[in-house]
Amino acid sequence: MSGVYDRQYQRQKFVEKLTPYLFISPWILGFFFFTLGPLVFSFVMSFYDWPVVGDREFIGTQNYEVMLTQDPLFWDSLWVTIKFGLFFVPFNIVLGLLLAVLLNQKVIGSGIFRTIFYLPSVISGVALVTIWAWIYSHEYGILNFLLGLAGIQGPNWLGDPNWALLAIVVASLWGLGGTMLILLTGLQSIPKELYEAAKMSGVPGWARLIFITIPMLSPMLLFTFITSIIAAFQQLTIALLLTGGGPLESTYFFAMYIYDNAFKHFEMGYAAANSWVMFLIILALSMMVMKSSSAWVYYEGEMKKGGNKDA
Amino acid sequence: MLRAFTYGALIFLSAMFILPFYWTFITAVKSVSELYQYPPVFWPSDVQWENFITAWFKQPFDVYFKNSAIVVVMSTIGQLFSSSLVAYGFARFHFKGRDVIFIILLATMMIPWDVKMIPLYMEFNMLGWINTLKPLIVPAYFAEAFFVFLLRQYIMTVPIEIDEAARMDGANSWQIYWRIHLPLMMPALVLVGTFHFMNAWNDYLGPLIFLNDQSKYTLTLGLSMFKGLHETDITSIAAITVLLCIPPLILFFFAQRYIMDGAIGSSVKG
Amino acid sequence: MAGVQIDGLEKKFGNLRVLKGIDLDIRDGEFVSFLGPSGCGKTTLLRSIAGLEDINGGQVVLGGQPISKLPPAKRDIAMVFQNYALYPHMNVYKNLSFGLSLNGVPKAEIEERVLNAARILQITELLKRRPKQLSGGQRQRVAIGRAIVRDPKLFLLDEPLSNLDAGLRVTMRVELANLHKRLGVTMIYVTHDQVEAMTLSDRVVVLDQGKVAQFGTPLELFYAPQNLFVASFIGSPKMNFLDVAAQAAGDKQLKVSADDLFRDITIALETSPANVAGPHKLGIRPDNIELVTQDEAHMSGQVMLVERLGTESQVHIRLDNGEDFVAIARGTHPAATGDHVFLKFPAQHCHIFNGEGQAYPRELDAETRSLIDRQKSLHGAAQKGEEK
Amino acid sequence: MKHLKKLALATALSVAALSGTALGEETIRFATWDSDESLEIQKEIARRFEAANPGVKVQVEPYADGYDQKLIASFGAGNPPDVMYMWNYPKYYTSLMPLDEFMARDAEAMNLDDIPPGLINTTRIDGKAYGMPAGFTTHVVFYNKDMFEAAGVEMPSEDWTWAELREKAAQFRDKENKVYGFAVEAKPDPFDYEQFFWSNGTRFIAKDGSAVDGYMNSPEAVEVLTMFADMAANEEAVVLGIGDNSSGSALFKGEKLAMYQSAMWSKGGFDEAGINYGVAKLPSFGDKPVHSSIGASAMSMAKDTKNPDLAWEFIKFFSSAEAVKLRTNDLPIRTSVAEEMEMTSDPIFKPFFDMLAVSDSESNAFLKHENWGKIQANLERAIEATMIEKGNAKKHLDDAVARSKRHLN
Repeated sequence: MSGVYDRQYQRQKFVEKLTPYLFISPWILGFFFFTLGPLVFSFVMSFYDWPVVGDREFIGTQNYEVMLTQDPLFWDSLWVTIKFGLFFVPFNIVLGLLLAVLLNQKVIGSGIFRTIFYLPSVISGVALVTIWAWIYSHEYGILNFLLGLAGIQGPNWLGDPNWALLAIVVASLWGLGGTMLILLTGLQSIPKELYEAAKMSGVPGWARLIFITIPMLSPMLLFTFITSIIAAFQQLTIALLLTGGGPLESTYFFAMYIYDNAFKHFEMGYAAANSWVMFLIILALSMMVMKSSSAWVYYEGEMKKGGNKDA
Repeated sequence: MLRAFTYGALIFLSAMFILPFYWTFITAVKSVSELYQYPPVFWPSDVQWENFITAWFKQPFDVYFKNSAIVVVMSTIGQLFSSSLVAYGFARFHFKGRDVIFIILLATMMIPWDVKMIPLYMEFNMLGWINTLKPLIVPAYFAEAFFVFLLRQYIMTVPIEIDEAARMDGANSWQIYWRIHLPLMMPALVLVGTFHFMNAWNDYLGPLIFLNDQSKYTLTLGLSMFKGLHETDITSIAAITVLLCIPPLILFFFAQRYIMDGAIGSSVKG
Repeated sequence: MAGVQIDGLEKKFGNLRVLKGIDLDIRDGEFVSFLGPSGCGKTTLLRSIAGLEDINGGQVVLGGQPISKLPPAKRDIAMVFQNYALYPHMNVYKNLSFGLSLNGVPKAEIEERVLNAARILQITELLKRRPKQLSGGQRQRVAIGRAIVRDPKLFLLDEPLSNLDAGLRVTMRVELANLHKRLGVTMIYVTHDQVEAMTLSDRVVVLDQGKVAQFGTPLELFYAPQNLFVASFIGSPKMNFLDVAAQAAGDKQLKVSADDLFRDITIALETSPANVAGPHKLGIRPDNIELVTQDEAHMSGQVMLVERLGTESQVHIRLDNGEDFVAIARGTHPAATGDHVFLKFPAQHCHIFNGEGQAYPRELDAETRSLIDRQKSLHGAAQKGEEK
Repeated sequence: MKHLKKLALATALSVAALSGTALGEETIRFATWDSDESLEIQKEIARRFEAANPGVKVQVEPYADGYDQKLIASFGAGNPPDVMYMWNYPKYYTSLMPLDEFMARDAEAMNLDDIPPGLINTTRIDGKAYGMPAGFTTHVVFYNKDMFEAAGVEMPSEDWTWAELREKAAQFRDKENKVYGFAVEAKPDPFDYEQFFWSNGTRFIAKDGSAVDGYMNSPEAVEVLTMFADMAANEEAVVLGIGDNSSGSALFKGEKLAMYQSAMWSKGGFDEAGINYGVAKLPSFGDKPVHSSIGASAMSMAKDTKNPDLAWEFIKFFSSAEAVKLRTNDLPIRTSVAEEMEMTSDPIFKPFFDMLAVSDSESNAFLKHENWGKIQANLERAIEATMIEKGNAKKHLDDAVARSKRHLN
C-alpha cells in the first residue's frame, strides 16, 4: 500500500520536475538548431581575418584591438546610436502609451482608428523609406512645401547633419503602432473597478494614470522598454535607405557600421567582432533594466515568495 | 470637453498616419508625367487604375503571392503554438536554471542578423533547405524570443490563483495551458499573430538569402526587384505596396477587436 | 465525510521555517478557522493541506488516508480563493462544471450537480453570465459553488470574505454558517478577522509564527487563553498586561504582587503550580477593569482619552508606572481626560502567565465553564447527527 | 549534393514516365543584379541557350538590390551560383575561375577581335581575366531639347567643356518652379566619379596602388571638387544625395533638369517618359583629354562550379552576336553588332561610342589596392563634406588622405 503510494509520489515528482522543461523545449531545441551554432561560429570568426572568399587567418584579438583603438568609425557610430536611442526609446514608449490611452477610451470608430495607427507598421520597408524620402526632400518634399505655404523656410532635413538624426527618429517613430498595440493589450487587462473606485474617491485623471495605469501596465512597459533598446541598436533599414549614414556620418548607426564591414568591405571577421561588442552592450543595458525592474514592475500573477514548485 | 479633445487628437493623428499611405496610393495611380511634378499633385488629373494590373503582371506576382501565403500561414501557426507554450513554461514554473535560460532567451533577440546569416545559410544548405520555403517556416515552430517575452509578460498579469484553482479542479499543466491560459491569452495571441504575420509578410532578408529561384520568391522580393541598381520603378513599387497592404489590413481590422476583449480585466482582479 | 489529522507538518521557504511542526486533529464535519496575524503561516498551512505547497516534513491525513504526497486534484479537497479565481473566459455554468468535466463525470450528472449547487447558492439565473458581469457577492457565491459541485471531503476557504464590503460580509458570513450546517462537511477557514473566526467556527486554531498557539473553541480562546499570544490576540480592545512576581499561596492558588500594585491579588487555579520563580505577567481584559475608589484599588493612573461609544466608554489610562491600559466603563461613566482614576482588577478575571508566556489554567466560574462545555458538546452532537 | 539528388530524382521520374529523352537535366544557376526589362532580356537569352542545348536548364536568379548580400552569403557558405554578374573582382577573384584559357581556346570561334580589349581589361586582376563582358555603358550628358529650345540656349557641341556646361546651366535656373540646369551628386558612386579625376589629369590612387597622397588630394582633384561645389553654390546645379533622394533621372523625367550626366541605364526611363532628349559627350576640362569610366556587365564563373565547360558555353553565348543584339538596355560589346545596328552613327548612341574610343587608358582604383573599399569611404566623406560646405575641397581631401594612411600599409 505505502509502496505503491510512494512510487506514485516519486513518479509524480519526476513528472513535475520534467514538465517545465517540456514546455520550454521548443525554444531550447530551436536555440540549439538555429542560434547556438551561428553564435559560436561568429565568435570564432571574430578572431580571424575572414574575407568572404579567400584565405582566413587567425589573428587573435586584433579585430577587437583595431576596433577599440584605431577605428574612429566604431566610436562615432556608437555615439550616433546612443543619441538615437536617447530620443527614440522614451518617445516610442510615451507616445505609444498616449495613443493606447486615447484608444482605450470608448470612442466611435475605435477599430478604424486602431487600424489607421497600425497602418505604417504594415507598409514594407522599401516603400516606407520611399515615402519618407518624398516627405523630407529638401527641394521637392511635401514637408518643406507645406512649411513654405506657412511662410517658413524648412531646413534640409536629411542633408543637414544637425537635423538628419532627428528626421530618422521621427521616421522610426512612425512605426510605433506595434508599441501602441502591446500597451493597449496591457491596458485591457486592467480591471475597470480600479478606475471606478478611484473616480468615486475623486482621484483626478492624471493621478489615475500615474497611480493605477502605469503600475498595472508595468510588465508591458518593461517589455517595450527592453525591446525598444534592442530596436534602437539594431536600427538599420531606414537610415541605410534614407540617408545611407550621412550626411557626414551623422546617421551612421552602429548596425550600419557592422553592415558595411560585412557587405561593403567583406570583412566578416571584423563584422563579427563588431557584432559581439554590440551584443554585449545591449545585453548589459537590458540586464540593467531587468535588474531594476523588480523595483518598478508589478506582477499580478507573481508566484508567492519561495514559490510554488508544483504550480 | 475631454471627449472633444480625444476626438480632435485622434483625427489629427490619424491624418498624419494616413498621409504616407495616401501618397503611396496616388503615386500608384499617377501617370508618368505627373509623377515628378512640383508643386506636388494631390489628386492626379488622370487616374490610371490600370497601373495596379500592369505592375502585378510585370512579374509573376501570383506565384509570389502563393509562396508568401504558404510561408505566412504555416509559420504563424507554428509561432503561436510554440511561443505560447514556451511563455507559459517561463511564466508559471520554477525550475532549475530558469532565470539564466530566460536571460539567454532575451539575449537571442540582441544578436545582429549580419553575423548569423552565413552560418545559418551553411546549416540550411547542409539540410538541403536552400531554395525551399523551409528556412522561412520551420524556425517559427521553435518559438521566438520576442513573442515568448511578450506572452510571458501577459501571462504574468494573470493571478496565479487561477492556475491553482484549476489544479484543485483536477487540471494538469497541459490542461491549464490549453484550457485556461490559451483562451485567456487571446488578446496577446492576436497581437503575436499580427506581428508575426507582418514580419513574415514583409520579410526581405530571409527570402533574399535563402531563395534562389524566382518561382520560390515571395512578394517582398518581387517588390524589391522594382528597385534596380540605378533606376527605380516608383509607380510599380507604390502599386504593389498598396496591394500588399490590403490582406494584412483586412485581417488586422477583424483581429483587433479580440485585442480589445479584456477578459481578465474585470473578472478576477479587484 | 472525513476529519483531518496533521502530524508534525514542516514547511520551509528556502532557509526560512514557515511552519514549525504543526499538529492538529480536526474532527469530521467541524468548521475550523485558522486565525492569526499576517505572516503567521495560516495561508501556507491551508495551501499545504490543499497540496498547493510541497511540505518538508510531517504528514496530512484526510479521512484516514494519508494525502500529503498526492497531487492537489486527487486529495478530494475543494478550495475557495481569496480573489475567487474564477475562470474569466468561462461563464458561470462552465466555471462550475470545469472540474467535473476534467474528471470525466457524465454530462447529465454534471448538469444535475451544477444546477443543484446553483440552487443552493441562489445563482441559477446567473449561469450564463461571464464573471466580469457579476457583482462581488455573486462572484463569491460562484467561487463557493465551484467547490460545492465537486462534493469534496474537505472545504478550504482562504479569507473568502475579505474582498467584500462590510455589509455584504456580514450577510455572507451568515450564509456560510448556514451552508456549513446544510452540507455538514468539514471546512477549514483562514482569516485574520477574529470576529469571523469566533462567530463561524466550532473551533479556532490560533497560529503564531508557524506554530499552533492554541486550538480550542472560541470561548476557550477568550476565557482560557493558554499563552500570552492568544490572550493578547483575541479580544478587542486588547488585554492589558502588567509585570508581576508570583508565589504559591496554598492549594490551587497563586498570589501576585508587584511594587506598583497597591495590594496583592490571589488567583484561583485549576491545579497547583509547580514552579513560580521568575518574572510573571498579569493580564486583565479592559471590560473586567473596574473604576473604583482609592481604598478598593490595585493601581491608579491618569485618563489620557475617553472614547465614548454609547453603550460603553473606552478609557485610555496612563498608569503611575508609565504603562498604558485600556478600561471599559459604562457609557455614561463621568471619567474625563486628565482625571486621576483608581483601577480594580477583580481576581476572578485575572490571567497569569509565567516567564515563557504560558498561562496557568484558571479556575473558571461555573457560568463560563458551562458555556464552554456547551460549545464543545454542541459540536459533538452535530457530528453524531451526521454520522447516522 | 542537392543537385545530385535532384538529378537522380528527375532521372528516375523521367525513366518511370518512359519519356524519350531520359538523359536528365543539367542545371546552370545564373545570378544577376538586373531587374525589370533588363532581367527579361537576360531570361530571353537564357531561354535561347536552353533551346540550343537540350537537356540544359538555366535557373536565372535575380537578386536585384540585395545582390551583394546574397552573393556574400552564398559564397561564404560555399554554395554560389555557377555563373554570375560581377564587378567587384578584387574581393571575389580568389573564388572565380580565370577565363583566359577558355578564351584562348575559343578565340577564333568567338571572334574575340570584335570585342574592344578595354572591356575585357576591366575584369583583369594580376593579368588574368575573370569576366567576359556581355554589355557595357560609358558616361554621357543627357539634355532636354525642348527645354533648350524654350530657353533659347544653344545645344551642347561635339567637344564642349565644363565651363560651357556651367554657362548653359546657369540660364535654366528657375527658383519658382525649382528648375535647375544640371545636377551634381554629393554622394556619388566613386567608381563613376573617377572619370572626372581622369579627365582633369589625375586619379584616386597611384597606378601601382602605393599612394593616395598627391593623387586623391592633388591640385587637379581639388579643382574637380571645387568646381562641383561652385556649381552648387551658384545654383547652376541642384545637389543630389544630401537631403534629396529624388534621383537625377526622376528630376530629368519631371523636366526639372535641363542636363543630366548619366549612362545607358537612364535611357529607357527617358524614352518611356517621352522626353525629347539629346545626348552629348562628357565635357572636358579645358583642353585636357576627356575620359569616361566604363561600366561593363561581365559574366564570371564560380571556381567550384561542377560543370565549367557548360558554364563557359553559357557565358560564351551571352557574348555572342545573337545575345548581344537582344540587349537593348546597354550597349553592344561587339563592334560588328553596333555597326550593323547603325548605332555608331545614330546621334543618340554615337556619343557613347565616342566616349568608349577615348576611355581605354585608365583602370579603376579598386583594382589597385585590396583595401580600396575603406579608403574609398574616406573619399566619399570628403566629397560629401565639400558639397555640404560648398567649398573647402582641399581640407577635406587632405583629411581623407590622412584617414586612409592606416589602410594603405
